Amino acid sequence: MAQIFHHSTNTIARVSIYGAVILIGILGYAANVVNQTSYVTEVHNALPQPVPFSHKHHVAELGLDCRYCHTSVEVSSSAGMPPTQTCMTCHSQIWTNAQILEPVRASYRDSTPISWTRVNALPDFVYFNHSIHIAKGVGCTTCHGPVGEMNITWRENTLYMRWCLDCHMAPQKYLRPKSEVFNAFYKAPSDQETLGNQLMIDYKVKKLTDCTTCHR
Amino acid sequence: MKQRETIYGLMAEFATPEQLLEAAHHTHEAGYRRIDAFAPFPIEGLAHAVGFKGSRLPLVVLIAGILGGISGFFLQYYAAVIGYPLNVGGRPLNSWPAFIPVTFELTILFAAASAVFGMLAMNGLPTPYHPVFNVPRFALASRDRFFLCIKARDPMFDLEITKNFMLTLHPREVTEIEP
Amino acid sequence: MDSDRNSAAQPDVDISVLRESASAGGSPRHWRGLDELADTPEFQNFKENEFPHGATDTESKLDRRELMKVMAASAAFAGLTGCTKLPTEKIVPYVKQPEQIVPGKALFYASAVTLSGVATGVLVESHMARPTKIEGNPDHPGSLGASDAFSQASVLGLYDPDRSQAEIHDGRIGSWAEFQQELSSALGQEKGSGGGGVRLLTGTVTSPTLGDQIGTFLKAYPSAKWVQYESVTRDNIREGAKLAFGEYANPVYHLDQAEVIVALDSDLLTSGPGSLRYAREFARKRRVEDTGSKMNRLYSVESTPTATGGMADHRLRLKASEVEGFARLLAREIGLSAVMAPAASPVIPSSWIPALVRDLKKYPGATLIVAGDQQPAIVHALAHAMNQALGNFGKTVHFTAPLEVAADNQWSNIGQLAADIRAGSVTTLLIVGSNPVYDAPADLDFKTIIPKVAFSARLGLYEDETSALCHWHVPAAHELESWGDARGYDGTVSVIQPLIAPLYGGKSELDFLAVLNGQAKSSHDIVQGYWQAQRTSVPRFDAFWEKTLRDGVVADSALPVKQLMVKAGIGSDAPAATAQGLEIVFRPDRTIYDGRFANNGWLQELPKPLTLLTWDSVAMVSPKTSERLGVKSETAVELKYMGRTIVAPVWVMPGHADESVTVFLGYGRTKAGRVGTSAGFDAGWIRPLATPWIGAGLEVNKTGDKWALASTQTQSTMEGREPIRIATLDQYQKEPTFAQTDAQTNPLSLYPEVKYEGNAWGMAVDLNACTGCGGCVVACQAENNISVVGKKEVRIGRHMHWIRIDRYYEGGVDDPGTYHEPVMCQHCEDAPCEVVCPVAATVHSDEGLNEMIYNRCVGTRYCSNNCPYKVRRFNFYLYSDWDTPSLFGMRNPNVSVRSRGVMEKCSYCVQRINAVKIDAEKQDRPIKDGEIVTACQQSCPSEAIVFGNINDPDSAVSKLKAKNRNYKLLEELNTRPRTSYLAKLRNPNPEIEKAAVV
Amino acid sequence: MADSPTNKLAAEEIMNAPILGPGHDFASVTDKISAIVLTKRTPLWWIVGFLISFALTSVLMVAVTVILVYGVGVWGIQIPVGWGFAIINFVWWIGIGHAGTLISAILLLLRQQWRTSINRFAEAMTIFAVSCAGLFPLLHMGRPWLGYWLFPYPDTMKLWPNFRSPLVWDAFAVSTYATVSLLFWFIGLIPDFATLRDRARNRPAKIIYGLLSMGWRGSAVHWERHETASLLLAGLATPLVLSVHTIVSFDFAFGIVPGWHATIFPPYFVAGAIYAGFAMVLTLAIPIRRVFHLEDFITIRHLDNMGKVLLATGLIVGYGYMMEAFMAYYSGNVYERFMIINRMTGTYAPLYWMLIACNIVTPQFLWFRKVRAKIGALFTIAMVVNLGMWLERFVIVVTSLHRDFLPSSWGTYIPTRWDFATFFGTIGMFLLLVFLFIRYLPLISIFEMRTLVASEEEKKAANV
Repeated sequence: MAQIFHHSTNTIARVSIYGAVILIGILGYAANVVNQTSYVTEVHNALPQPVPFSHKHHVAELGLDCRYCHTSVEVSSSAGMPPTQTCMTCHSQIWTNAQILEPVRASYRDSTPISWTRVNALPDFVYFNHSIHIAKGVGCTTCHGPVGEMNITWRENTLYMRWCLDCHMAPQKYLRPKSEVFNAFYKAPSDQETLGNQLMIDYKVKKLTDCTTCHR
Repeated sequence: MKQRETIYGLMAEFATPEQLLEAAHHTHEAGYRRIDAFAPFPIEGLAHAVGFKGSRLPLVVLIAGILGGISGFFLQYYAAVIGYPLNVGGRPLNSWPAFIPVTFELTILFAAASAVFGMLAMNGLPTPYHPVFNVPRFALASRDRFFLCIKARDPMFDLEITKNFMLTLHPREVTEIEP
Repeated sequence: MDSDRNSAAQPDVDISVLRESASAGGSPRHWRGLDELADTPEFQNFKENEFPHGATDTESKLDRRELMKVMAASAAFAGLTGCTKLPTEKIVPYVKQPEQIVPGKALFYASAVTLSGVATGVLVESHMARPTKIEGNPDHPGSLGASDAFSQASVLGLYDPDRSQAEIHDGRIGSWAEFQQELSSALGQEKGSGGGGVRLLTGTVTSPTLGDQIGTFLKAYPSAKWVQYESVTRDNIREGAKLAFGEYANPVYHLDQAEVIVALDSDLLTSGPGSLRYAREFARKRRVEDTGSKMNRLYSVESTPTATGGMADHRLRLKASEVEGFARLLAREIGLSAVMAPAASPVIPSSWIPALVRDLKKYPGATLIVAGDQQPAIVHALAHAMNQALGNFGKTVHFTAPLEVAADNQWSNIGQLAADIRAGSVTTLLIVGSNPVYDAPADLDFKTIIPKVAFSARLGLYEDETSALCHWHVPAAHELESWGDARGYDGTVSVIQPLIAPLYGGKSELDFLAVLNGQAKSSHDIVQGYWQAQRTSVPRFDAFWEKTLRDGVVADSALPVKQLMVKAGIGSDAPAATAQGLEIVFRPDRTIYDGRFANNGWLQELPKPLTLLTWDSVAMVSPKTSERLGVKSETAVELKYMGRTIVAPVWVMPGHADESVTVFLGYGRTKAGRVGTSAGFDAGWIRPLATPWIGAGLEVNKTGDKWALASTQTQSTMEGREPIRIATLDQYQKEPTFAQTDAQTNPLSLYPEVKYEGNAWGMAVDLNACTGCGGCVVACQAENNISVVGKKEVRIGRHMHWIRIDRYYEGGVDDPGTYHEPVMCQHCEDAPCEVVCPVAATVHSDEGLNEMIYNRCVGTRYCSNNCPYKVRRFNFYLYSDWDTPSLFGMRNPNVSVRSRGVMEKCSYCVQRINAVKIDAEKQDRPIKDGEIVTACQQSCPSEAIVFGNINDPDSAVSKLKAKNRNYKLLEELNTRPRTSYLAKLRNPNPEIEKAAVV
Repeated sequence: MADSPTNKLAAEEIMNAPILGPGHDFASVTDKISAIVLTKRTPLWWIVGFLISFALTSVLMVAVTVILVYGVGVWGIQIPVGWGFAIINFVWWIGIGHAGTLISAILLLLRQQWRTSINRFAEAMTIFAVSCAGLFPLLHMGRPWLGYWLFPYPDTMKLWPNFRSPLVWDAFAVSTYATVSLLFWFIGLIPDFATLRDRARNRPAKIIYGLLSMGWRGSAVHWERHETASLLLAGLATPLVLSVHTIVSFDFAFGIVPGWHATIFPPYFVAGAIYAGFAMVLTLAIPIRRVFHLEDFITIRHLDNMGKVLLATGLIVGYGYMMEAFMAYYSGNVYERFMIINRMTGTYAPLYWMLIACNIVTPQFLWFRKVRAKIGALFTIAMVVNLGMWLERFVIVVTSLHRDFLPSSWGTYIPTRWDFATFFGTIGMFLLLVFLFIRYLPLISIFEMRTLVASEEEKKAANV
């Protein structure tokens, strides 16, 4: 009987078998890596806005409090986006003819709202409430990142459920004194654990992992 | 000495399993160690005759099975008790009776897979190319012919002597195997 | 665009800040809703929208769901990457934010919704100036915080994309300005004759302001005529009073004072003005705290089974036409000897009337006899006479001046109007609201006569049958869009304030009248102006006005009590001969009323009390009669009455009077909209002017066809199981724990007890109180964004209601006892549904809620199979409407809108629980009992549903659960439900009960 | 039929009837079986059959598309009957998928040589049936594209499947079963692939079979390990087979629904599975035997044995039905009692009695050797049992659900055309695979037939 295959096919056959196994492993790993890139998670993507509003300028340099614009953050589920009016309180006096502020003035003039691009978006089936987080000592920057350093705002965290649970399962890792909640430059102390545990007692913070805490 | 590199070994063909078995025994007794027998179906005792000491496959399968079982249970235990403990219908977190089926299935899965792939690996398959296929009539090894092969690598191998030895086994014919 | 709308709705907003509720958290959807409303072109033109209420049949639904391909594919793809990328969303903040509007916080406004002109006070929940939910107004005497299905569903009515959106002039789009022009010229020609040819046709008007406006108009045109017309007319009540007292009067009942109540073919507990209050007072008199408690006793004499009849301790089946005879016999027994006995006495168990009268006499001044709206005037007069004789005046019933601005006999007036038009003496016909072409008596034939009028204009919500025949159609503003006022059942005036600027630029009735009167004032100013003139005495009017709007009622505006005496010799004239032949009874439909709600998907799909039918009207007959006629339920028959015929499906109704057929108005609309058009048959077609309610000589012929009906419950008997546990009061007193079983008293479980620290939510339902009215069903639907699925889907058992009202019969099929049981998710502690879910999409919370997480559900339906209460609902198709922008505005932003292929169920209104919890946490205080109110509980007029923390022994719910009547549904299954029921008690009159047994 | 030869067959004849026709040697069996595969021209009946099953398969494709696009609402399922044809078919197919592994595994362990000629296509049948079954759990989901959530993997939600749910057990059991059966089948095929490689005349065939055979050369040592592996697999597959249908029965037994919640379910389902499986093996074996003239390999003795297995398992299933009824009566549980009465007299009563007729009455004919020897009769009975087993699943799934605890929520399930499309579609897919199999793979294990020849010769030698 004549050989059907060339000598090399032995090697090829084995290589291809082991190769396949290894390849699957690599692909799995790759997928995992890709899923963590900002392409998928959209983290650290500074999104284009109608007006290039700089939190860095307003917060870090001018020292505005978060609540000056996001007025309802302490009382409502939504932190609130400032109406054009709020911008105009200052910008009717300063930078009155800066070109980049034209959209703001236009909006105020012919009362058409500015439509900003949402940076920190949650799916519609997630119900997040700002006020209660504020009330329990979760700082703005804990989730929104170093807003004071953002020229154009980006999303600091994935906002995946896994990420939410990281804190909901162990709040002590992130809590800060209520006095520091709005401090955009707060640095967690070295003994965060002890502080956190103390705050959990003081603020009656529970580990909320019930599904209906966020989904209804 | 030269011909050793030029050939893989010698192949003797037999008509019946009995002949092959007998031949194999003789060859082994004659002191040949690097020998192999080929048959269209498993023949009782043939492997032993060519000096096979029995397989370690069962052990591999046992270990794989145990691994599958343990990992299966702890996968479930982790998910239900550590990863995200949830009150499901008032049942205890570690509802171990409910974890038995999956544990069992994974035991079987691991064991079965190891059995198959273990067998292939130990047999060194796949080997699409093999010198014995150079023997013209070897195609019949999967029909109704029985072959005995003494490899050139065998320390006792010498083309002439071995060929003569093989002819003493009353084969239908003895052929040299191209490498 | 939204900011515009808010500023438009400005006037009310600054007051209503005081109404701002603690409830509601915002959500992405809520922003999204706004922005989509603002940006989509569809918002301008709803006409192009997809069918909104999902009420097409399955096949045609299939065709419009191509997008699911894409959705499925993309979802699958997204799944592969392990996470779904969100679409880039826009945030559209205000330009100038109204200071009382806080994004993500609901505001509550006090207003009122009217039915046939009579107001029920409501609080309207509003998210970002979008009214989303109606609640009862606790400060309103007619509501006391409860609300009925009609008012609940008015939200959907507001957002209905089928509402007319433009002035139509002879079939072409016209304009408001153009209309005003033509109108003034038309009226100009009438000036000379003093408006002799002018007719103003409206529904019943109780609104003082509107009345005042009409008065002004009639002053300007002295010989013009104003006609009020309702097809569901209350003429009988008015005429009854006139017969008894010689003047129109409005009876107001006090069931909280009544120990014995006799309902003469009356459904006072679930329909008619004040029914919400009556139901509550009635239920309170039946609260059984312990074996020592007393219960009132209700006797009901009726032909068509009603919810009230279902609540009765004694129910007597009589043909509607025989009720008069019964009333006469009763009157005589009571001692009104002047009353003439009926020629042919109806068949009544001999012991009945004497026993009843003995019962009545036992409680002088604490009894009540009520005649039904459909009963002739004489029955009402007799009822008044009897109440007077029993000394009930001023105690269980008092009278006021009529609610109507101008009380009148509407049916003779509409007849007159038709005659005038025929005679050609009508040249200008102005129709405000009413739809005579559909609902006026068929023999008046408005369809053909309206075109005879030289100038006809119609103000209406829909471009319906009448609009189509008028020269002008003007889109009306919805009640939630307009200013106005109206009287409640006792005359109390509520001011109606707009929650939102007219979505389709509609005009309110006041706007319309303002044009007739040539006024330039806004409707807001007109209402305010009227009341300023009325309340000259109040020191600071603006303060008064502010308070009025906040409370929703005008202080001390209830009509004063009238001292009236029944004229002597009531009923002494010869009684009307009981009609011969098969009797026909006309009734307003229980969910779509006279047809005005025909296009409201919620009401169409709301199972009608007792029959639990949806999407259809039927011809009801008793089992006996059905056998005689050889018909079954769903047999299509031809009804022939007064020379007119109509084809209708038969429904065999246990407890219906024999030889009598009840048909329901409101269906068979030809131009109602995509939901209502051609649903059911039009009973009005065989309803002549002569016999608005009760007639005789009906012929029934089989057509040989079948008419498929969609009822949500096909099995009516309890099959030896005891979902509802029933006893009489004295049985209960003998054996107080009759409802409790071994399984309840010593439960066993294989599983270690789960401890629930902190709050543990639970619910108790008092079956003694539930009237089965169905208000809770719609309330739940509105609160939880529950979709409507359509007749075909309901028919195969795919309705989506989270709370259903089971109805069981007990006893003979001819005259069984009727029992209601609201069943929602029981939130079992050892929930069978949770264990079997492969992806843990339904699990328990730390507070014992059975959570259902839609976005985790893969839709195996295993949980539903394993749910012994079958309270889980599955989205077999994409039932929720994701296509109609107008409906986005309606949805509750705090509840996910479910998608195709996921399970859903009652959540105990977890969004409300969370809202309250968050507030309590922020204020660092415990949650007060009664602070969390579920939607069903809130709407329930008879306070049958109580929700709260069962870990707190002092909570209302714990107290109820501690009662010995408390039992759990299917407790032998050991599912340990958090919802429990209080056994139903009857309070029969021993004399009659014995007689029945013998 | 009186004059038909089988009639004259006496008991002993059948008992001692050979499991291999006379006059066969290694060469003949090898050539005969491999000829079926290697012959050039495709027979007409094959093409016709293939096209028919292909048409049916495309019906399935359409149905699947419709379901994915519009949702499971196109089926008749509703509340309370949340499961319909999908689950019925799933259980039916899984049941059919039991005979194969059972025959190859258990009969191998029991050293039943008569299995040799039927185990190969029994195994093939198993794999095809399981792949049909596997479709349904996926299709019946409301959101099939999320089906992978049933398997554990580290997701962005930090969530895991609920391992308490029988559906998760199902997912594991069925996928394990499919994998193991496939492996078992494959290692059995390796030596035969070698045979085909060596017999094939045209190069493509040589290459394809060559690759599939992995260069098998029949070395003694290889045979040794091969046998060990097969034996181990048989040992593993046996409990696996039993576990799979036990777990499928848990889908019901773990529910509280009257008619589901019964401890007898696991044994009764397993028996039912073997019952259905053997019925299907017969359904396939009889025609194949005819068209390929394999009477020498699949002898009257084989059919007789399978007939007996059918009878035995049929009796077990019958016992199961009786126990259901008895327990319902004996428990005194109002729901259970109502359930059984409803089955016998309710909306779906005709189906129940049909099922009794098919599964209990019909197989009783198998008591008679003559019947077992009559090919036609055997085939008919097999078909009847196939139907009966489907009806059994219908009765269990639908009649139990449509009348459960609260009368208020009772309903009726009426299958739609899409229900039937998915059912018959999978039958098409099954046949399609069978046709491909018998055309391109050796439908009888050649090397095991050779072994059989050898042992037969030994027997002869011994007798002489």
